[in-house]
Amino acid sequence: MNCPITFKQRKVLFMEQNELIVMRDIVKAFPGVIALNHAQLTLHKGEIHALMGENGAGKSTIIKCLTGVYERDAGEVYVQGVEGNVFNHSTEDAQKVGIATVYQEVNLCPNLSVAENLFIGREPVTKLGTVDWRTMNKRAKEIMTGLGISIDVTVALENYSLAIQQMIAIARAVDMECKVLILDEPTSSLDDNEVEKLFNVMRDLKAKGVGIIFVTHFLEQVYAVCDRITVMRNGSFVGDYSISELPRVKLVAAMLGKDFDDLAAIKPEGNVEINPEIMLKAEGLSHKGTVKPFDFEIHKGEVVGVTGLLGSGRSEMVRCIYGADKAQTGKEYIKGKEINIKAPIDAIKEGMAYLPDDRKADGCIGDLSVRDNIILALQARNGMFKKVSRAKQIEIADKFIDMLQIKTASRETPLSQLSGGNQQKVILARWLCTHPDFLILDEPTRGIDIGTKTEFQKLILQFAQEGMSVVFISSEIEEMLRTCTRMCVMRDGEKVGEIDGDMTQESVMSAIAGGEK
Amino acid sequence: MEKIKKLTKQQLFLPFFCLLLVLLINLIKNPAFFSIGIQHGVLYGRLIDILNRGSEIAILAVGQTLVVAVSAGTDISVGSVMSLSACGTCMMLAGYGVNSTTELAVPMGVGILFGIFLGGVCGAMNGALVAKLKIQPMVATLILFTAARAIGLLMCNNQITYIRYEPYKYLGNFIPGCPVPTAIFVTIAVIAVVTLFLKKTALGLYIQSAGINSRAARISGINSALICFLCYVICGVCAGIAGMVASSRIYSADSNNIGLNYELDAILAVALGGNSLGGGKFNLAGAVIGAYTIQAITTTLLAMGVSTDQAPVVKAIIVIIIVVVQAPTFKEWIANAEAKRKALKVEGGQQA
Amino acid sequence: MKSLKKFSGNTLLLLITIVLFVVMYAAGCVVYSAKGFTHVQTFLNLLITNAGLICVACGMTCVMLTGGIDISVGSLVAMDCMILAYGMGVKGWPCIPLIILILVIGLVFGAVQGFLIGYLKIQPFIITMAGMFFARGMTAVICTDQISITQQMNPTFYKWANAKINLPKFLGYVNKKGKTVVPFIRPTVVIAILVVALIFFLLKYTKFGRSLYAVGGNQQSATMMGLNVKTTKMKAYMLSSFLCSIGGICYCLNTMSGSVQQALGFEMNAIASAVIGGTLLTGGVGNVIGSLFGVLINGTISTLVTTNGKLLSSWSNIMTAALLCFFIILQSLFAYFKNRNSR
Amino acid sequence: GGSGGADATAPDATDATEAPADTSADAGEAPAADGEAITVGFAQVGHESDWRTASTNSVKAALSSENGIDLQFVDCDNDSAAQLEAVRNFIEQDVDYIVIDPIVSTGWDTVLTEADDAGIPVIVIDRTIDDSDKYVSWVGSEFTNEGLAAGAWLKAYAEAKGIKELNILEITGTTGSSAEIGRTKGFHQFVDSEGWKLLDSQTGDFTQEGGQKVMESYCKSYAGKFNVVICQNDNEAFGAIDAMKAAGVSYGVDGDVIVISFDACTAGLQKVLDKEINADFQCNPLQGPDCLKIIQALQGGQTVEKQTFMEEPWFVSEDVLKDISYKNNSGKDVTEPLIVVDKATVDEAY
Ligand SMILES: Nc1ncnc2c1ncn2[C@@H]1O[C@H](COP(=O)(O)OP(=O)(O)OP(=O)(O)O)[C@@H](O)[C@H]1O
Ligand SMILES: Nc1ncnc2c1ncn2[C@@H]1O[C@H](COP(=O)(O)OP(=O)(O)OP(=O)(O)O)[C@@H](O)[C@H]1O
Ligand SMILES: [Mg+2]
Ligand SMILES: [Mg+2]
Repeated sequence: MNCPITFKQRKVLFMEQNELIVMRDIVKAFPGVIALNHAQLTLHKGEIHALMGENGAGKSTIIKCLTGVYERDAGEVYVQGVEGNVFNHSTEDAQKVGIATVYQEVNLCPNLSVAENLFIGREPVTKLGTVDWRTMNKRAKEIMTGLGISIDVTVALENYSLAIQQMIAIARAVDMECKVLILDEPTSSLDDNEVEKLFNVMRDLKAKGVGIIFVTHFLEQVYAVCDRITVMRNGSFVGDYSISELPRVKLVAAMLGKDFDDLAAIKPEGNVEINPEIMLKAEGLSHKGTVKPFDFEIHKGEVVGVTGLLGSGRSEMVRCIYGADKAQTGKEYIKGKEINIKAPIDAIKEGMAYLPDDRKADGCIGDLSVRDNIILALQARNGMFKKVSRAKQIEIADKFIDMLQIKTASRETPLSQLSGGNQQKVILARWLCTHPDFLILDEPTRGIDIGTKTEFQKLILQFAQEGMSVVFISSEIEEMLRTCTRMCVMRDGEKVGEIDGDMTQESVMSAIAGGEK
Repeated sequence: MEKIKKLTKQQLFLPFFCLLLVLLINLIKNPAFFSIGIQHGVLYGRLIDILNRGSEIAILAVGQTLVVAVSAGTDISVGSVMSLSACGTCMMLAGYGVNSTTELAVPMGVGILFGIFLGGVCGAMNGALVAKLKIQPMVATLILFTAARAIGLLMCNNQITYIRYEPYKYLGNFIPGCPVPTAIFVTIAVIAVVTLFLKKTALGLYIQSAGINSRAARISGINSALICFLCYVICGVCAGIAGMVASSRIYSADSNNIGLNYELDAILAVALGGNSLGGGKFNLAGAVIGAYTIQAITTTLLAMGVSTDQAPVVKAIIVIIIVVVQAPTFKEWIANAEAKRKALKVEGGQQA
Repeated sequence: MKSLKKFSGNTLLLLITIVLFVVMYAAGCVVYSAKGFTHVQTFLNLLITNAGLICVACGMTCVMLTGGIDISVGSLVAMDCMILAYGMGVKGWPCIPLIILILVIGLVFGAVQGFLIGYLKIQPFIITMAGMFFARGMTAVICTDQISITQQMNPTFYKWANAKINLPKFLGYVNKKGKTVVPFIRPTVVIAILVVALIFFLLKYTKFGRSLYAVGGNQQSATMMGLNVKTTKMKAYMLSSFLCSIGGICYCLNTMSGSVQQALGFEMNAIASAVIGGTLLTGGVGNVIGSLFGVLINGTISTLVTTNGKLLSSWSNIMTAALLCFFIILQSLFAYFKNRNSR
Repeated sequence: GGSGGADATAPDATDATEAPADTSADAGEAPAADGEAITVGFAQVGHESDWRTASTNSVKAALSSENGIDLQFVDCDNDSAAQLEAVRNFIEQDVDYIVIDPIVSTGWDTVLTEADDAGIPVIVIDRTIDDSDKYVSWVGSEFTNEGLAAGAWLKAYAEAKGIKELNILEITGTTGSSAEIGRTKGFHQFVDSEGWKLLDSQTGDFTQEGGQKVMESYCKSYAGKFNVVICQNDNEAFGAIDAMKAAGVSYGVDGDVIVISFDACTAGLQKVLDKEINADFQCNPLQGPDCLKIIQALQGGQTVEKQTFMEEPWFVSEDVLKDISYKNNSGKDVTEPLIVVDKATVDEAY
């Protein structure tokens, strides 16, 4: 009995007929953390399987262990049609056994064309064995049109926004003839429209018998498409439930390991009276090629949302205000004083802060420690010669790690080793520690788990109460409704209007879609 | 055991280990290598040679480390800039057109400052091209790589300019009464100043941020371009100082030969010190140790009488061994192989 | 606007390079028309002298596409030349086996470098620098003398080196001595052009070629998309060293000799050519046609300096650097304005 | 322009500026003959040393417009491929003569054939071309003879001084350069035939720093075991002297170690005068006047000598021997006078 099972004996274990993947007792340790502690996952044929858990629960890690990005330390993996315990040493191996994956961070090559990104590694070839560009471009066009996106597929990927890139990554995985499709937070940068398209694709594949693993932090989406749910917590397996046996509240409780009073209304009732003091005012600001001239105004202690369709220029608008892209026309005033913003540092000195939407490109300094990442903006504001003392750095870092519940092995861990959601928290901490008067949050809750998300929203309101002005961009209208007092609507790089007072899902939707004009 | 493990985890362990390895070879081959004596009131021995002769590379490596960290590229002009600075100084000291002098035309300090200033100017030019015009570092520095030496030669009127003035020899040799080669002090001073600057200001953090993700650094309020420019200027100044030392050793400006191929050694030193040439995090001490490792190899080969033309073969092999030993992947392989061996042992034991 | 966007990175830089080359050459023709700059042969000489460099630059481009660099090329060319010269000039061996030998050496040399870089993930600069030391040292180990391959020692090789492929007569001119000079090229030029064409094809139309771009674009992504990054890198270095061997043969056919001092600084020329031709050192962007023009531009700069004929020793270096500087800055300004417009 | 450059370097190029004065008498008619300046293309090695600069200046001064010549000068920066390119460029420029100082001695056949086809005579100076005879004339030094000279002198000197055992350390020049090859070859003939002990030989790359580094190492490895140091140029000798000084080795006329050097530039002769270098063998850089003579001869339709060896005196610091007889490289027995250096010799040097 105490004799361990040898490899040969293990081969004898049968998988059930409709099981596509069985992962058991998976262990994966990183220096300082045990990311997976005897985790398990079972995927059936023709099901959409949600993988749920807090930030840093180990969702991405278990997926990477399956697809060969990481090599597991222990555990067994069985894949239908492959004999024995499967060890994928590279993603190439995983593709060979029929696993296609969209990873959490967009993993495409920015220098290649859209078509190539879709087909690299499996390019259509001519009779001579050479790459058939014509067919490739044609098929790429078809695939993208099929997803409702009409773009020039011969243009380099870097010219497209994060959302489009996300869709391309999905399209690539979907187009592979696979048994198993893994989607790690594919929807985090998509708007509702795109999400619906994705769901349709997923349902089609499901009908064809493909098993799908779907990671998301949006509970609605889980209930919209999924059949089963595996919940993970702290790298361990909590349970494998069918969707019907696990209502929302229970799911959240399972994820967090404690009861959670769902999404209690966090916005104070009634209209908050607006502080008459104008914090920031922009007149005719514009950036050539992205945003047309717009006016903008925000009062002290106000939370203003910016909404619009994918690519409507929400990000560009706030970047312009912050000076991340230097505005070419227009004037900006802070507290009535005209300011001249040439670079972000000028904005920081005026008390602004900007949490960018493209975390990987604009936010993370991956190889630096969590501590360095947190104090970066504060240090930049202080200037090079006023170094924040080591003790102070540690104090600040510890404070925010605690306050935002950042899951990290230590404060000296490189940021790149944190899970996606925790990286986002670190970047937020970077801005909070500068005590800004005016905070711009572009998709701050992207990839953040449900518990923290609520905390986040509470935090935003708390800041507002303390007199901070906040601009808030989110793809989730609901989230904005819960926090904002007013909303700007963007369409095609133009500010087309503002909504205040009567803000409901419907009114916002119709404003975005541009029903009336 | 625990302590040893902890020691091996240290960042500097590997570069240091490699240096020791090279010295160990010497210990086995010829223990006399380590004899240090005092002759004519100065320290004398191969180890002193390594410290002394390694100064230029070490100083260059300091500047190069910063440049590599901030721009993920290398400054290949440092060798030429060394030569230019030396020529500039000698021209100032001797006066234009004079090819040998025993009297200085200007005070020595002025001449030396001028040389270092020239280095800074070259660094500024490289920096402007890289930081402002976003030209790839290697190409931007290729310009001065080609031109600096020639400009130096023009300054010296196409000749080797000799400064036969005793104090000028101090920098590269000995100050009377002091048994330690002056170059060692210069190196220590350069390293100390740069380290202090990095420690006392946030420059280190800025450099690393700009080097890892310059877009994110800019958004966080760091003027990436300025930091990049600054690093190139520092690198240029380091090259200028190294040029002074090299020039003082031969009390002349041999434009064609001062700093010849030093850029390669400087870059190699940075890498041997465990720094990634891809930019980002850096480790100054490692680079300095790397520099002395290279010099130790060179001195060893010379001591063993390996012909200078063929020495590169041995040098190449040693370098490969060092980097392979340092490579994380290699360490992983070894660890895996070990684990497998152990696992097999266990399994084998059970069957028996 | 849309059409401008289509000239993404690669194509636009290439276009700029070609236009600047034509302008520069035309300027040379105007200024130095009296000094034979307008002769067809002047242009062909550019190809003849740089045939080896063109091959090497093609290999360098492939390596740079993966985000790597290969600075061993110059020494490798020197070693190849030395092997050829020593084999033929001293030992009197036949040339075909020797050529095969150095091609194999190229592959093996590249494989070792590529293995260390791809599989052990050691920085390319360091490995190839070690390769550079090694090859240069080996050259000295083989022989420290200057060796030449003479007609007596190897008539076949001599014949190849001196073979002329004449162009039509009307392209020539009559010189002061009354002799008609018919423009010609050497077989090495044909080899170089073939190499460019082949590598162009390889990069554009084969899976391997495209994977070079992918690896250079984002190594992590390439891994996650299921490409075998390690092997791709290793192959890139093998290709580079192999092309280096071909370049070495061309170089040897041009110089007919071997010596330790040969091809010094060749790696810098190759890198500069590739970069001027629009290849990024960071990888993922580049093209061999660009590299070909890069070589021609470098060649033209040096021809301009040569043709001037009145420069003091040091001024020729300074002029070369100044022209290089001018060119690079112009190129970067164009790229800058293009980016600004399309953003 | 070219002439301005030559003027700027006047101070030490005394010989060079004299050169045109020597030849101007018979130079007058050549350009007058066809009324137009003769164009000459000169592909120089580079600018790596003072010696080279002297050589360049000498050619520039001789082939000047005063002598009816339009000189096209190219500095090839030690790149042999660039030199081939430069020669091809001269052919396209349709020059009347090409002068080459070949960086490498090999690989010239192809391009010389091209020049031949275009009817342009090629004159070679300084370094040699081994693999082709398609040039009309060569002017330069016989490096092997220089090596032999050093050997012959050392033999005679040791005999005169009664030194029994010679333990020699050699610092050679840049590997593969013809000077290095020739000097090594010549000197080693004596080492072998006389049974001298050559302790070590390393290259110092013709630089002062190189010489210094190698000597520093020698001083430790062979402390007290050597009594001759032969450096293949003056710069290396300066470095070696510094290193010996630092290591406390006594050298020169009054010391234990005999120092031999080549080149005999001003600074080198100064060291001979100071009795720090025992013997210095000149390597004459002033090929300009000879070059001019050849061109004028060819212009006048005369035939020229295939080889012209330049005069290269031997300088010593002690007056112990008058002259030395030896068998030179071409197998001829010759007797060379030894010149004891005085202030005037130093001032006249290049
Ligand atoms: N490469 C790595 N090195 C070290 N630790 C890592 C690495 N990758 C992940 N971790 C750690 O493993 C744990 C699990 O991370 P994982 O990315 O799997 O979380 P996740 O469930 O996907 O979270 P999120 O929802 O935020 O994406 C985290 O604590 C993280 O810090
Ligand atoms: N469907 C599309 N077709 C073509 N181009 C698009 C499309 N969607 C977005 N883009 C491009 O992407 C650019 C960037 O959009 P931007 O990031 O400003 O959008 P956003 O409103 O911030 O949306 P999100 O943050 O959700 O990506 C747009 O200027 C547009 O050129
Ligand atoms: Mg994740
Ligand atoms: Mg956005």
